[in-house]
Amino acid sequence: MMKRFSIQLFAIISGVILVIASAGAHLGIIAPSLSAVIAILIVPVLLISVGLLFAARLTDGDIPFMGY
Amino acid sequence: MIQVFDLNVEGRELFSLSFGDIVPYFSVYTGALAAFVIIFILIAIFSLPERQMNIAFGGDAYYAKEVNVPDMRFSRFMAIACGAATLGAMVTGDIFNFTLFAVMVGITNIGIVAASGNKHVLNAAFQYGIVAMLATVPLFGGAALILATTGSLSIWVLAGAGVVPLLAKALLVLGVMGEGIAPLYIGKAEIIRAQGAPYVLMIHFSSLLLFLRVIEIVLVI
Amino acid sequence: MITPFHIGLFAVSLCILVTFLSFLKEKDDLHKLILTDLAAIMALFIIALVGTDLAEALILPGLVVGISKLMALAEIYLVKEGIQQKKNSTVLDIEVLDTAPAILAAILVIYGIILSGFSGGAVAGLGIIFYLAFKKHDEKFELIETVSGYAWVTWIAAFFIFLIFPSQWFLAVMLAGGGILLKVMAKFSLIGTMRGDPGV
Amino acid sequence: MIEYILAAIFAGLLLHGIHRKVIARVQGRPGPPIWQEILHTLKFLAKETWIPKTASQGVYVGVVAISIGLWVAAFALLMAGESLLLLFALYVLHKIVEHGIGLASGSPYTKFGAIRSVVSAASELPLLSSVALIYLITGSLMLRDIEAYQVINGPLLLPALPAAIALYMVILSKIHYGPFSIVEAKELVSGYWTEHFGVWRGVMNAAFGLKTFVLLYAFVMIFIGPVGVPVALLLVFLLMISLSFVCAATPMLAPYDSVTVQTVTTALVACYIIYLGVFA
Repeated sequence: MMKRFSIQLFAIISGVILVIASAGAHLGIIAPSLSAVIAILIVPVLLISVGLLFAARLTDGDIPFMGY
Repeated sequence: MIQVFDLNVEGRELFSLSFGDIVPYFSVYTGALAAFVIIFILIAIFSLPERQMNIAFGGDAYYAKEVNVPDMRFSRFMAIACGAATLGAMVTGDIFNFTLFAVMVGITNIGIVAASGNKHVLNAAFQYGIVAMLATVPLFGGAALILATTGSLSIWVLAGAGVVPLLAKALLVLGVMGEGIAPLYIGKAEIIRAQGAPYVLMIHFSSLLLFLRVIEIVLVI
Repeated sequence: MITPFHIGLFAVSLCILVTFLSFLKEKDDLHKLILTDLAAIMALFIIALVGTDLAEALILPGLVVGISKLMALAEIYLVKEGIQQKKNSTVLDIEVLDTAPAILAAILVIYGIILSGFSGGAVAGLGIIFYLAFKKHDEKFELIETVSGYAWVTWIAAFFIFLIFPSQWFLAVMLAGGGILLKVMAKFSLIGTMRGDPGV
Repeated sequence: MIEYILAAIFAGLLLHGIHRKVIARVQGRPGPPIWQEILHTLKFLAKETWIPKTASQGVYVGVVAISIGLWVAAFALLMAGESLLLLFALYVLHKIVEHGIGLASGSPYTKFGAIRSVVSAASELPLLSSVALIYLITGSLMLRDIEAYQVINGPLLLPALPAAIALYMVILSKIHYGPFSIVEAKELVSGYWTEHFGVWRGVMNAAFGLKTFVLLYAFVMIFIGPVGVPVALLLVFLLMISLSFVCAATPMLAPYDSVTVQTVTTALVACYIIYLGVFA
């Protein structure tokens, strides 16, 4: 059960991690390659959770299984 | 002496472990491939198989095929084994080990579809298996030719020396294409009737990754 | 310069050509299956031609994967063609077969354990073949497989001891000897169970 | 990193919109506005989202995540000037994404799309031959080395013209509404992504926008050389328009014709490579 709250949490955490990673790479704190790896792993999480957040108005954050 | 990573083919060295002259190594290239394989092994472990929709001929009716649990378990085991064999092929630094892993991928590919009781699928798997069996000849032949002409099978040692005959490289590529099922999909698409997305997907996945690794090997040695 | 290697390579290429041509001609699935074994053997021939210690070490894994693939294919062929008829097994019914095997088997197994190692396993295995082949009883494949698996693990563990703690070589030798004894025995005893049980 | 990725997704989606607009204008239709694909993506994100009961859940969701991860990786690789071989690998792995999306849902339409995607595996081979040709000319597969080579010796476009044509074919075979896009032909509804809707569709739209941008930008990087970002973006734009003209003017090929054309291209480039290797 993915409720709206946990989706918000996912979206915010992944967004913050990504921003920190990019900022760190720009400031020279984090190696650019590490920043790239973080981006590869976290961007899907961010996009999917942001998308689900958009859609949460309709389903209250649930991903129900529907079918035949 | 030229090293693998002086060749500017596959990126920086991430890791290498020396066992005598056989050196398993991760470059950016093989490391990325190995990481991808691990992701797919996880998907094969945790994902439930799809339930295929079938259309009843002569009407509008359709139904979902039932998933037989013991068969599903067998397919899953084989898919995981296939992933492990692919991972081995990505990591190994020895050409003969690579060919062995390729053959293992071939065996597990047959295993994945063998669990399906469907006659068409079994027929396709059988024909595919025969091609895969024949492909061991160019695979082992290529490795043996490399051993005979250079006296070594280590990618690390052979890298950049340019002593491997073109014939051996061609045989390796031919063998991998025979072991991978993907080219045969075109002729034998019935294999898609077998149960389960993660498992049949694994067949395709392993053959593509073997192909990617053999290109790296052929460019490096 | 023509070396023996080149002559051999030429001969093998000729054989491979024959094998592949035979595939073009052959239409029957069973015949194709048998021909694939020929192809796999040809692959091993090319490796064998190299004729070094390394090549010798490569033949065994090559053979193993070849055979396992052949077995998988054969299994698929059986299912595909529906060849799984039930047949009652018949065993010779003579008085001496009931009494002698147990004694012979006991002697052989004890002698095998004394010998230990590979040859000991062979002798003890022979004893178990006698027992299983002539005594009517249920097959216990699972038991044999389990024993065989543990034996293999012991063997591998012994090698690790050799590599990591060379000072404990005696323990490793004993473990490896015991492991290989059990392993060979289990493998041999499988032959004794081959008497055409239903489903084969 | 993230700001570049989002900008690239935006640019890629805009390129898709321009693509549709140009096709429409060539065919004498008004066409959608050029930001249509961006709106499309946002619209899909706000739609109701669920997972079909017949689907293999892990694959169904995982493959969407993999598709975006894959092209983010390709984008990061372009920025770092890493190996061209790895870009080729990621491009080939995109085939897994198509195949996985097609197989995941259990629907026959997507399954046909997946099988067609495998049939058109021949579309990867032109890229391999162009990679080989570039390696032969520059002696390195690192994108930064290729750029350095072009700074000294001028753009690779002319010396490696067959490779450029092959890569152009590769991009053409991945673009929507193209002559080779048999995997999403309309007789299969939407091809392999018929059953992905809502958020999944939106995220995949974003991934495919990123894919278009990465492929076009890679073309400019490999064959024109380092020209600075504004000029490179202009060249990407021009390249996209030329692709749109091709897409507008050609009908979609039948699956086997499509595979034949791609295989013949590969064979021609391979012949050129052998010619270079032997005579040059």
